[in-house]
Amino acid sequence: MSEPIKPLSLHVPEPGCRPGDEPDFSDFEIPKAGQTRMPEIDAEPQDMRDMAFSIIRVLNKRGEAVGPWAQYLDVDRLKQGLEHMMILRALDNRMMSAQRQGKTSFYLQSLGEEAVACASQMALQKGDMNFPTYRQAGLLIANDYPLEMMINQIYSNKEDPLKGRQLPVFYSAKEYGFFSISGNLGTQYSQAVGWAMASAISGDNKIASAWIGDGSTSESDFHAALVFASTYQAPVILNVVNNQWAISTFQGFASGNAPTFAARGHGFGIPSLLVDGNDYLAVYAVASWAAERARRGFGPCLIEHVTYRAGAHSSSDDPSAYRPAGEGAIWPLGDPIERLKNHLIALDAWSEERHEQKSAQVLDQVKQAQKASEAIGTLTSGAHASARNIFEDVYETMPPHLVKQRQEAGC
Amino acid sequence: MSEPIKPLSLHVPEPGCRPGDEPDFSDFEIPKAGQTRMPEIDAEPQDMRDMAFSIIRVLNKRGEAVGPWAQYLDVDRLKQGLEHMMILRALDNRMMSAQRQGKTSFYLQSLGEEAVACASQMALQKGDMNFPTYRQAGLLIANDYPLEMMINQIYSNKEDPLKGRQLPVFYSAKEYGFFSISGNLGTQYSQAVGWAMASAISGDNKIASAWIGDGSTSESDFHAALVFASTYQAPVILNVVNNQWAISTFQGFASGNAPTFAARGHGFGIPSLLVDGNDYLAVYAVASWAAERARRGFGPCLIEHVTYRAGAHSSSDDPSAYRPAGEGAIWPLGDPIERLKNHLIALDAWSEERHEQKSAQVLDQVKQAQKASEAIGTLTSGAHASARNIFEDVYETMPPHLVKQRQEAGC
Amino acid sequence: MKRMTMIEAIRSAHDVAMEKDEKVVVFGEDVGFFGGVFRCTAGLQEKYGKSRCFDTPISELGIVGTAVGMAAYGLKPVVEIQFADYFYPAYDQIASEAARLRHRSAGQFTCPLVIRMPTGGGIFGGQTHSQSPEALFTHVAGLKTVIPSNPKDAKGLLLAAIEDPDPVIFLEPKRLYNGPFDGHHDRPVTSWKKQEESDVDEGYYTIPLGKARIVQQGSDITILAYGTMVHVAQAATKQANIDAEIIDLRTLLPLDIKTIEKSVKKTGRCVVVHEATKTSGFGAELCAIVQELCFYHLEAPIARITGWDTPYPHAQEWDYFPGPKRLAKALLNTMETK
Amino acid sequence: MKRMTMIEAIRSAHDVAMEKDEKVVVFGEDVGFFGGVFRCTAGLQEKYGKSRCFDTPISELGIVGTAVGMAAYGLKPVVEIQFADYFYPAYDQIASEAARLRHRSAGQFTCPLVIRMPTGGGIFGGQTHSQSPEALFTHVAGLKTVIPSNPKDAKGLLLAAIEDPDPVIFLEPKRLYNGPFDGHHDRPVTSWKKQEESDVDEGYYTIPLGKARIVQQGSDITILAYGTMVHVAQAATKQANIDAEIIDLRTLLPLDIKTIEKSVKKTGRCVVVHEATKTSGFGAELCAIVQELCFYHLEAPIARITGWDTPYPHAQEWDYFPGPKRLAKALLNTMETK
Ligand SMILES: Cc1ncc(C[n+]2csc(CCOP(=O)(O)OP(=O)(O)O)c2C)c(N)n1
Ligand SMILES: Cc1ncc(C[n+]2csc(CCOP(=O)(O)OP(=O)(O)O)c2C)c(N)n1
Ligand SMILES: [Mg+2]
Ligand SMILES: [Mg+2]
Repeated sequence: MSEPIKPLSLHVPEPGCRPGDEPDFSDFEIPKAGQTRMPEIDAEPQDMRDMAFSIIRVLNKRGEAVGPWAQYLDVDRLKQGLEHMMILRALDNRMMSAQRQGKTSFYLQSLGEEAVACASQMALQKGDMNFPTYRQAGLLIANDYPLEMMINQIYSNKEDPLKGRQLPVFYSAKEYGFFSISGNLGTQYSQAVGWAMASAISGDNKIASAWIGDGSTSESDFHAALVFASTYQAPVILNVVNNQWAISTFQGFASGNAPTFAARGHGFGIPSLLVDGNDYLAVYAVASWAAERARRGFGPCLIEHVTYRAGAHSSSDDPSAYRPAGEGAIWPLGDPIERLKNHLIALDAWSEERHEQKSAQVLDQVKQAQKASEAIGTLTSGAHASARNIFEDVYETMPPHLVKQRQEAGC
Repeated sequence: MSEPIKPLSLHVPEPGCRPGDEPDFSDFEIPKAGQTRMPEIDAEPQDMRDMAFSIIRVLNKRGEAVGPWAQYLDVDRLKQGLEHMMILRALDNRMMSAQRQGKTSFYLQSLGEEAVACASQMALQKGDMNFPTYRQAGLLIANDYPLEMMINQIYSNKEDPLKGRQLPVFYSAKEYGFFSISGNLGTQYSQAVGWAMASAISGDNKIASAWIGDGSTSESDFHAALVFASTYQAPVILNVVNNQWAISTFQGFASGNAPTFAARGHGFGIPSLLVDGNDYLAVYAVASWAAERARRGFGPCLIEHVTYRAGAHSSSDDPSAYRPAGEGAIWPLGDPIERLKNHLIALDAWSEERHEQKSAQVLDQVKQAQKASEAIGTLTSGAHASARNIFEDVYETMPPHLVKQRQEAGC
Repeated sequence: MKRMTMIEAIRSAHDVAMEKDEKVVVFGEDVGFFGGVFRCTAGLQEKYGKSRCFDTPISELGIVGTAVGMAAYGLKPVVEIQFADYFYPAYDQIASEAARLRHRSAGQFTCPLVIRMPTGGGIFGGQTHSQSPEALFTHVAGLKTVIPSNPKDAKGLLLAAIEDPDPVIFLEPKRLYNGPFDGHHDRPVTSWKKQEESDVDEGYYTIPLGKARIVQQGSDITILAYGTMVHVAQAATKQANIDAEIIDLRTLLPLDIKTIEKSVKKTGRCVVVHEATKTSGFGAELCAIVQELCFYHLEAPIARITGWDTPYPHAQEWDYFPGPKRLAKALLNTMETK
Repeated sequence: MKRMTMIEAIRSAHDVAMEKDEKVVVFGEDVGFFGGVFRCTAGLQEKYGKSRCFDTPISELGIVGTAVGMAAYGLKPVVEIQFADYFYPAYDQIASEAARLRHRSAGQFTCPLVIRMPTGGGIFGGQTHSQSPEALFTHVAGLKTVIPSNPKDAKGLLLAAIEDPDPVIFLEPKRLYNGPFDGHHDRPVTSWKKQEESDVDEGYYTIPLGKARIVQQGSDITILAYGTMVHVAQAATKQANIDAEIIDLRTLLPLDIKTIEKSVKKTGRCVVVHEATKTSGFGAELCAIVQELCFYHLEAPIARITGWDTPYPHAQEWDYFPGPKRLAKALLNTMETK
């Protein structure tokens, strides 16, 4: 080329629309449900690169389950799945209010992306371990973790299993295959790979399922996890929840010039799948496929769940400052609860009336749990775990300097 | 699948051969010279994914330059390139001995991979900045940095431009477009991207060229650099020197299940090229292409240079403990100096005799420089920069506590 | 003069710096369009454009690593780490790179870089939104470390940090962003807007790094404090009814040793206070220096009142926080000794 | 009993630990086939197989991150960071994760993990093969930090660290790997093979964490040292011809405060010595503790002899290294004071 060189300028990504703009997803390409193929469970990564570019979808617009991935779930489990998502949404709703009422310091909901965690959990077995971020409460609910325990944690009350130490929603539930949540984004990702390696070293059959948000894929742990998972072929599912937003920063800052997050797996020879995260059946099918693959020794998978964070980032955030309010409503992959409900209706196994009944029942269940929990206490009412608890569990045995400090603290 | 599940086991990569084995590269697939295509300078990354899997080669077995990438260099520059590589090899040779003689504490050579840095430098312009690792001395030599200055640094003598502070070969030469070398692997990679972003922010046309070894791609900075380069479309060349080995660890631990390091760029939408690193013409052509692309505002490129670390990792290492001694000799991409020499001979612009003359002349040149440098001093003979230098340049202005410490040190 | 909160003062510092010097670039997570989760950079992108104030991917390593490269190029990056608790991924770039670039390149390359981070607790942020990592910076040769305690200082010190030719860690006590919190969490906090001391010059001014401020003169005991603890010290002094000299260190490195020495030699007693964990906290360094320089003037051991050597808890925040009650007790204790 | 170098003692510790407990897994850069750049893990892969001792990608973050996951699974990872200078990329996993996992999960998940790293200078390694970052670990609640000074301790302490239910940072003074270096760089060093004190039990034994060792009794002054500096202290004491009590701390956290207190109360004088940079080094913590506990017994200020607050230089290594000459001078100085 001999054209004159123009001065360089910095490219800074910009989302399609900002507050004041008409929300618009017309650039967002979605294949029809049923169109994306299903590779063999032991397919070589290089023979399935296409999977990172075409969203796996099962439920079509009419609520029918179609295509090669539409094969796993009976009606009872579907109803269970619907219930899980409804409980999660009801809980989120109540807890957002509780936060505003000062019963807790902080809350963080899953609104709009309930299917991702709820359906994924159903594909795991007892003994497997999730390494979640703060937005996978659905894993606990789908695994029948008591709601009251969740709320006790959120309220930091006396029965909080984490003794008031952790920020609300930073659950830990080993018996339920739910690893302790860290506030530092990404750290769980390489830990999940290590846990999976340990299963392989021990000759066990447990697998790990790692969780990370679109924004957090930029963190270093994402890279370390992919390197180690690839090198040691660890039995781990590497989930990326692409809900389009970090806090105020849209996913374009993390994905950069790449078409999908799933494509990140290719540089590591890790099979990578793109799934409609608001399609309960698709998420379940893909998670089951990946779990089976890992458990049978065929190594790691990366799954990008395409979804939308319909609510605020957290109780500390107001999204109207950085994105158009109506964006969630026109999100092309719809709402996960609506879609599963419509599927059950299409199967003649459900109806609007039963759905309303179920809603009421679920709300009641959450209210009961909340009531029980409030009877114990909230952050601002009733006792929480005593100051003594600060000094415990720093080490298994309290060293002398901490004993001294505890005494100084008068406890 | 309903087959019973077998216990998992850990996959640990293993190189093809170990000490005692017959060296063997029969698995290593190499396309013929001239076969790999050249995309348009502004081609979209997704339209050139194939480039990450097929090695760009220009020089064929007969020493001819063939194919679409064979177009850039005239005979004078080729001779210059040959000389650069010969100087580098002679310097390495002398300095390895000097290290054994105790004239310096440490040395690290480029043996077998001289073309990578030497040819790449020729594709850059004044004002551009390399962010090298310790194995890119070729950048300095190809940019006519005085040999004596290099040796002064290696000897930590009184004329060492880095005042005895840095480990030998950790050069810094701003005026020669050579960024200060860090001992911490990988850190220069994200810095290079930042430097390139700064050029774009400033509306300049300078580009950065970042360097990293195969092993070091596992470090976090590699990821951060790719993320930022992709997001801001920084004018940077991201070089990966795949010389097959880290220290005792073969490249399979870093690449894992991926076919190439170049493929890592795909998850970021970064155009990625694979080049025969022992082919001076190919390296030059690819570097020029990438430099032009970056300078014209088409963003970053990743280049994997496929080469072989023919020597020990450093003066502290003995590779016979972990790889067969004869491996280097049968390395399928040959020796970069031999290949360029043969090309020049094939062009009738060179001969074995002239090559020998040149060898002698180059050796003499290096010896002269070494002599001059030794006259100033070595690590163990003659003075080095005084203790006072420890305290300087920690800050621009020495704060009181350092003044006090300097006094305490009696200097 | 305008009455500003600490957030407004920090924003104003950015603004006048960007106005004055086009080499100043500002970036970090949520820093661009939205203006930062604490709004310290609000309006800058609109005013100075996207290539001088922009959002970044969530990679503290990438933020600092690219900033080092930019600084080496000749720009003056002022970057934000969203919470000090999240600096760890960037530590290698801070300690091994930014801090040593001038030295290892014998001055060829320099790193005029400011890394801002909200620090400290008191907002029910739990263990990952409450930490005070200052000692992890003061141990690293080549860094300067600054912590303001009020809006005026915040602006003047930040501008001095931006002018500084070397990397500066700028820790912003987030509990002070809106008002002077003295540790009485059960009492309402009055906004900076209602404090005379928060009249801030709207123009460009600097407060030199390395100069402490004597918050109040006193003759009985010296309290060494910084950030939020400056206000706690004031409250504790009143509570204990003691004529204490309170020194706001403002810059931890370089440290204003002279002011400290003079004060302790005068009072003969010293208490050090910080929120960070005790062991190897910056208080240890202060004790070491004071005992060395004022040995023959000390009438009692130097006491340290600090966060406990545990993670920062959520519900037990006020049991952890070294509030006025604990400090007052230590003051009385140190007064009684000997 | 067998006479071992420190390298052999460390290798032997790995060996008997892996023999005893199949949950012990060992990995790191060049640790597997080659046996480590300092050969501390030589032979283990051959003996215990590739899934118990293996090489890793060059990612300190990945090494520690995966080790945290493995520890949570129930294994006991013992990992190597090739040089302590390279721990920074793993600091987030160490400080935010390993150190806090037990606490934040209320004991549901634990992290019994040993992170070994060669530390300190004296080998002409320049600024990235010479650092002593111990204070960056002692400031983090939830970690234990150990530094042996001889082969016997190295093995016994490493086995105790492996048995420990919590994360332990195990710093190995690389200058002591082959012989007891006392800072006289101009004199030949005799190998551990020629020292009686390096007779090491070939079997399994532990030396408890948190117990210091009195290297030599003395009545004039107490020297607090660890790692290489223990030997420097011995040389300096001879040089100064002083009846010093030398305490080898062995474990920095938990610290054997009782032994320190008893000694300083006896001698009335104290000098602290370490290789790390001075400001906010572990010596500061020692000064703070000693002045607090022994205030009324101290006859002179506690002196700190340390590395300078600069990067570790290459050619000027011996100007930087706090050798016997500097220490002897400080000892005499402290003796003369008052
Ligand atoms: C290391 C670190 N850096 C920054 C933050 C602050 N932070 C909390 S959540 C968040 C956005 C995360 O976005 P994403 O990964 O997409 O997850 P989502 O919230 O959308 O589920 C940020 C920047 C943090 N918690 N940890
Ligand atoms: C952060 C960090 N970790 C480990 C090391 C030790 N180390 C020095 S060179 C090296 C191998 C690097 O291999 P590669 O990146 O392939 O580069 P090459 O030596 O082959 O050029 C290692 C592990 C280091 N210098 N820095
Ligand atoms: Mg997100
Ligand atoms: Mg290599």
